[in-house]
Amino acid sequence: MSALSKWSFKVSSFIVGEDFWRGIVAIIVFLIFWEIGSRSEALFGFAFPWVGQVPAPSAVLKEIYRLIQEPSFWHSGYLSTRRVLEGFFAAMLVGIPLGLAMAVSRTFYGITFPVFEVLRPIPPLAWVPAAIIFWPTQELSIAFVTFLGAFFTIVINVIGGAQSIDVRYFQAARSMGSSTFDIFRRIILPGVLPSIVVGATVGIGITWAVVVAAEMISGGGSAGSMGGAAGGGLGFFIWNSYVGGSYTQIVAGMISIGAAGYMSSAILRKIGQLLTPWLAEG
Amino acid sequence: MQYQQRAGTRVKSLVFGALITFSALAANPSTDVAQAAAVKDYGKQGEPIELVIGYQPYYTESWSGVIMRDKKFYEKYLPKGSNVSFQVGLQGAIIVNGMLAGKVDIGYVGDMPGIVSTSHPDVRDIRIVSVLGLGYDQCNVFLVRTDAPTFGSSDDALKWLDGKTVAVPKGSCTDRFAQAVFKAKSLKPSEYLNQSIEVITSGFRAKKLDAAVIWEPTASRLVQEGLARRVASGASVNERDGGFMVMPQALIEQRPDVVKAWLQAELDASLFFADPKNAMEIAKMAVSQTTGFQERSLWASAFGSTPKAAGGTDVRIDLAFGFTPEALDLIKKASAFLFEIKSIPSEIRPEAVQPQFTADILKARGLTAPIGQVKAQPDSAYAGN
Amino acid sequence: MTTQPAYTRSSAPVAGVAAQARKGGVRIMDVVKRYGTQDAGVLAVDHCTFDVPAGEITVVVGPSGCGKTTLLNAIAGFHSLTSGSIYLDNEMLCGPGRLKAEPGPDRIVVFQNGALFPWKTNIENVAFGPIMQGYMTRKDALEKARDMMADAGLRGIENNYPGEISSGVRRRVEIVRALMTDPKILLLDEPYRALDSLTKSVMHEALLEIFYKNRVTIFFITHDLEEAIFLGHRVVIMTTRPCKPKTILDIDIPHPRDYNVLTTKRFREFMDETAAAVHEEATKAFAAGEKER
Amino acid sequence: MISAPRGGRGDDTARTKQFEIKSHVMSQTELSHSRGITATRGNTDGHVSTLALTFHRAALWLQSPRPYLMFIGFSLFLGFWYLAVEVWKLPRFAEMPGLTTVVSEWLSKNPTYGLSIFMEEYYLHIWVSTRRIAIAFFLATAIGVPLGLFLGWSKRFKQYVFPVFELLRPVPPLAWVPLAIVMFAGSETPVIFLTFLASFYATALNTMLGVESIDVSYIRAASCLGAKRWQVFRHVIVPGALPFIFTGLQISVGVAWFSLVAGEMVSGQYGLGYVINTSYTMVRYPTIIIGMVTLGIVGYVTSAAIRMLGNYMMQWRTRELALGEER
Repeated sequence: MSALSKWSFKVSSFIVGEDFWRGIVAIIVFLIFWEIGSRSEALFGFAFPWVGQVPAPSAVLKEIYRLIQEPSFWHSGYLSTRRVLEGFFAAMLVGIPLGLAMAVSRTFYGITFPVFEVLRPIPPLAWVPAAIIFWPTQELSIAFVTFLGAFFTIVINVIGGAQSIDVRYFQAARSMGSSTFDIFRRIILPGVLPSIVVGATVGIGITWAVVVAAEMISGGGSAGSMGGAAGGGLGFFIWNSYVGGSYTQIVAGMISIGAAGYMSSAILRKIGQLLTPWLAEG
Repeated sequence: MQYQQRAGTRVKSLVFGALITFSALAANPSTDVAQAAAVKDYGKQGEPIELVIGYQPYYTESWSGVIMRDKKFYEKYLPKGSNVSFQVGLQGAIIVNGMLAGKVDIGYVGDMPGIVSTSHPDVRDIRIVSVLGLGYDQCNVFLVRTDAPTFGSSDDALKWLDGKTVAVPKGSCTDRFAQAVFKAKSLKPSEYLNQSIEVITSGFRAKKLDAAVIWEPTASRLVQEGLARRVASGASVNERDGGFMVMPQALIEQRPDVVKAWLQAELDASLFFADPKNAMEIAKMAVSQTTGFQERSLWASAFGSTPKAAGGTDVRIDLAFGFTPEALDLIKKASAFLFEIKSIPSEIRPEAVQPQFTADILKARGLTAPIGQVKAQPDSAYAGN
Repeated sequence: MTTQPAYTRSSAPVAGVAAQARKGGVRIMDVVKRYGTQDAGVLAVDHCTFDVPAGEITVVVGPSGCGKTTLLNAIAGFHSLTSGSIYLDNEMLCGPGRLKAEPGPDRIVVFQNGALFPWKTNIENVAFGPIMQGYMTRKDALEKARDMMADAGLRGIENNYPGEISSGVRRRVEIVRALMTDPKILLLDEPYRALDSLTKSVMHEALLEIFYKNRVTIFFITHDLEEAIFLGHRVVIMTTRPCKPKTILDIDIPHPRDYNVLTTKRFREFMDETAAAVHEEATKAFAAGEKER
Repeated sequence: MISAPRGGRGDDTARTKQFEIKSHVMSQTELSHSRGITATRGNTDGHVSTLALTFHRAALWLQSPRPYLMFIGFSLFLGFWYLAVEVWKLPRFAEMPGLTTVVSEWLSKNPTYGLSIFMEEYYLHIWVSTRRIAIAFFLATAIGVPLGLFLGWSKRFKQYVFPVFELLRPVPPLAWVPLAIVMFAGSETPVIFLTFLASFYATALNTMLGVESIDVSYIRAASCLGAKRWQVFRHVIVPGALPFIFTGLQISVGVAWFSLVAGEMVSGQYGLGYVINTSYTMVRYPTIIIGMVTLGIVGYVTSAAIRMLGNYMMQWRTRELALGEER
């Protein structure tokens, strides 16, 4: 079957399949419950617990529609995305070689892994104050915190990937007289690639979570910002709407971050599939 | 087992090597590298200078900074070609952190952050060079939720706080004041939360806070927006508050000309602040440099009047500029208290206060500290809509 | 001397093997199985008909991916049929009206790469069946399990976990687990596929020993012709996908068999006779690039 | 000499196949070898107790070069920190608190900023943070595991519930901070909600993956042996998914700490996140580092506790992996 028809076969079965319809029904029910819940004060006189305070989806949709036309909203989105990418690529640039070095040489692993393991449990956000002191500009401190978010995950996955390469591949390669570099390029890199992709997809998800919080805390929260609204970014946008008291904007901000995070993971998964065709045998 | 022995020997040599290099380096630290890094180089006297000013438009007592930024008085005194950039701090402590990290050169801060900044000479030697203003209800304003009971006097209000949730931005002048009042009146709030002025604002809006101790203009904003009620201030317990200007010793030593120039401009700004007819213009300046504040609440924070029962005062700010006895007394008392609650590692250093600059300038211009006062004006005086 | 076993299963008293009524006979009649929709689907079994005589070992041989496992799954009740019917002791397992049989303790499957529960000790695995069906208390079931394992020469590893013993030993524990519920028929899906030939020969003898002791019907799937002829009373050689019986041979080598059967003239004749047929199907399957279904 | 390092288990790597029974052929001798281990322990019931196993592994660890390498690693790291800040005073490092100041503050009887291991307040912060983690983690497990089991077990349930679950999951838990403060009364519940949310996603998802990773032949074998649907659920699905559930729990504890810190930083009275944040605004630099290191240690201890609980609950896997390690 040609790729196209194979693809159409997959999609058509998805559309007509019951999964799709049941999913739609579930989401509609959820939205209705949310609408009623947040309007409960007006409809039933008493506010439902929790959901009572949350703005109704209809109001949020109106808000999103308004925000989309505002360039400042897209600017915040751009700022956050740039910080995510900066932190993420730095984490890949540093994390992958470090992970590979750890996987390849036992001594290096023995020296660096214990220190790495002690620093790993410290949540990236605990670094925000120290980062603000250490790094000259606020931009760098947020990028540093997002870097930490992805760095640990990527290194762990690279090590895991390298360890799971079957030792027979090494023996086979060595028996065919390949040099250390050949082994590295022919065996270790392709072998580790799938887990690099996994680490990257998980990592970018974490960077999104971290950038939002870092912007909130350093941009607006008690750690305070040098230069007031210069913080910018979606996290700061949500913080500002919170401080300004417009809760619909908060939810709109949350949804946009969710969408952005989802898209970046999806893009990475796609790139991952392209990089490792031998895995995706359908 | 062959692997174990070979790796063992290799490892032992590594450990040995690391120890040698480690001790060699630690033994003879290269001093010249050590010195240069900690002290910032501000250039020779008379040269144009780059200055970063950390100021607080959200702190009325230090509004001389707002006026400086708007009116640019400093351009008259600083060497030609100098470049000054202003950075907003939401809280004095953030400016102090910026100064300790060498990213900010001059700071407009409240009493607690001011004193705390002088207490880290090991990181960076910072000194207090001028008194922006003293007051009773500028930095220390008690606010309670709107649906709290109506109190006969400030004392009843303070007693009500026992067992309630009180929020305060930790490390600010309100933190020192609140802890001093709680100790003096032996009050024990159920929760003493550390929240920024923004979280406190939203806390009152979401009706989650019983009370907060906050500084102007946020106090006036919360009252004007009907989110909270003002019940007491420093005046109710005769506890003074103050705003100070702080500078690194490196700047004072290397560029006394710049320090004098900036303080000359600061004097002009304070005099401008003291003149009641400038009230509306100053309120407009504050609006342009803040977000989320209406002009009326900014005006009220400096020039508005509040009934005595709620801790109101006639003289809202004493623009001291120089180190008046009251200012020195405030610094001494506050630093003793801060040392007691372990906020600063030791009593304030005598050299932390540098009164001679303001004294010389005042003598040169035939003025005496305090150089003016910001008096409360009747609400009718507010000319805005 | 082991104590006289206190357990007796109420419905079928353990009588002498010979006098036992022959049970476990399976009749597969015109079975068709198609996966997926009508036009784009894959036909796995195409009008397959043959009998599995009760009390005997029937071995089905065929190239990989030809649909023999589908047949086994249909008997066990894991998959439904498209058409045709299967009878167990003249009772319809599945057929028109009921296309999917109900899995039950009368037909126990021994899977290709083993299905001992790794989180239960070996003895808990063996005693699993009776405990689940509830006709035995836990104590009695464990006691019977201990005895049956002892019979099969598996003493001493009762409290180990499956992960701690060799896969050959694991396979024997799995067969003992299957026999615990006194099934009518044992369905073995290439059980010795992952073993090296040395262990395989040990396994063959153990299986025959168990078979002679319990006389349970065995339906055995493999792609190893030698194993089929050595074990089977009857060997059914399947065509490539969609599979249906190509030739059915009754191996008249007398039981009980042991290893020197492999070198007898009669065994050689059977090998020559079937090798050509199996080889032909294997190349067809290879050409079609079949992947293990 | 290139060799794939053995051991060094990156336990919460996102490896998809959580456990594979190594279907290698163990000859008869190895059977006795495994009995050999039990013989040396001499415990009666014949299998290897976990305690004995850990001692055994510790002994192995000491003989190998790893402890010395670890010593080098830490001395290099701490050495650089000490040199960079206090001796060389490198540009950006000069303002950071030095190693000696932090350690002396941390271990001093009368710390300048009121927080050291001798101060009662220090343990109060740890206790408050851990209590919040415990509550959130318990709730996430109590709700996440059953939900994950049902999501994996019944197709219909998954078709209805999973889309909504996936709709909410991309929103990072920390984006909920402002909404949580508004939705929940008091200052304690929002923080717990945030921590709960993060670990709930991880637990539910990994449990579901666990159920889906169970080899279908186990389910078929059980139904063959006469187990009814709920018996299959209890005897196959739950134990089979256990390794994944525990991976999920470990990830969820890490993520819980992650969002707890954010919750505490925004508004709070106690807790390690609060300590780190107020030490910043009150310019108590050594206390910031103390807060961070304590957070690291407590975080590490909690996930190690989960790992140990997992190993204990899954005896069969510990022994099997131990045998694998021996080879």
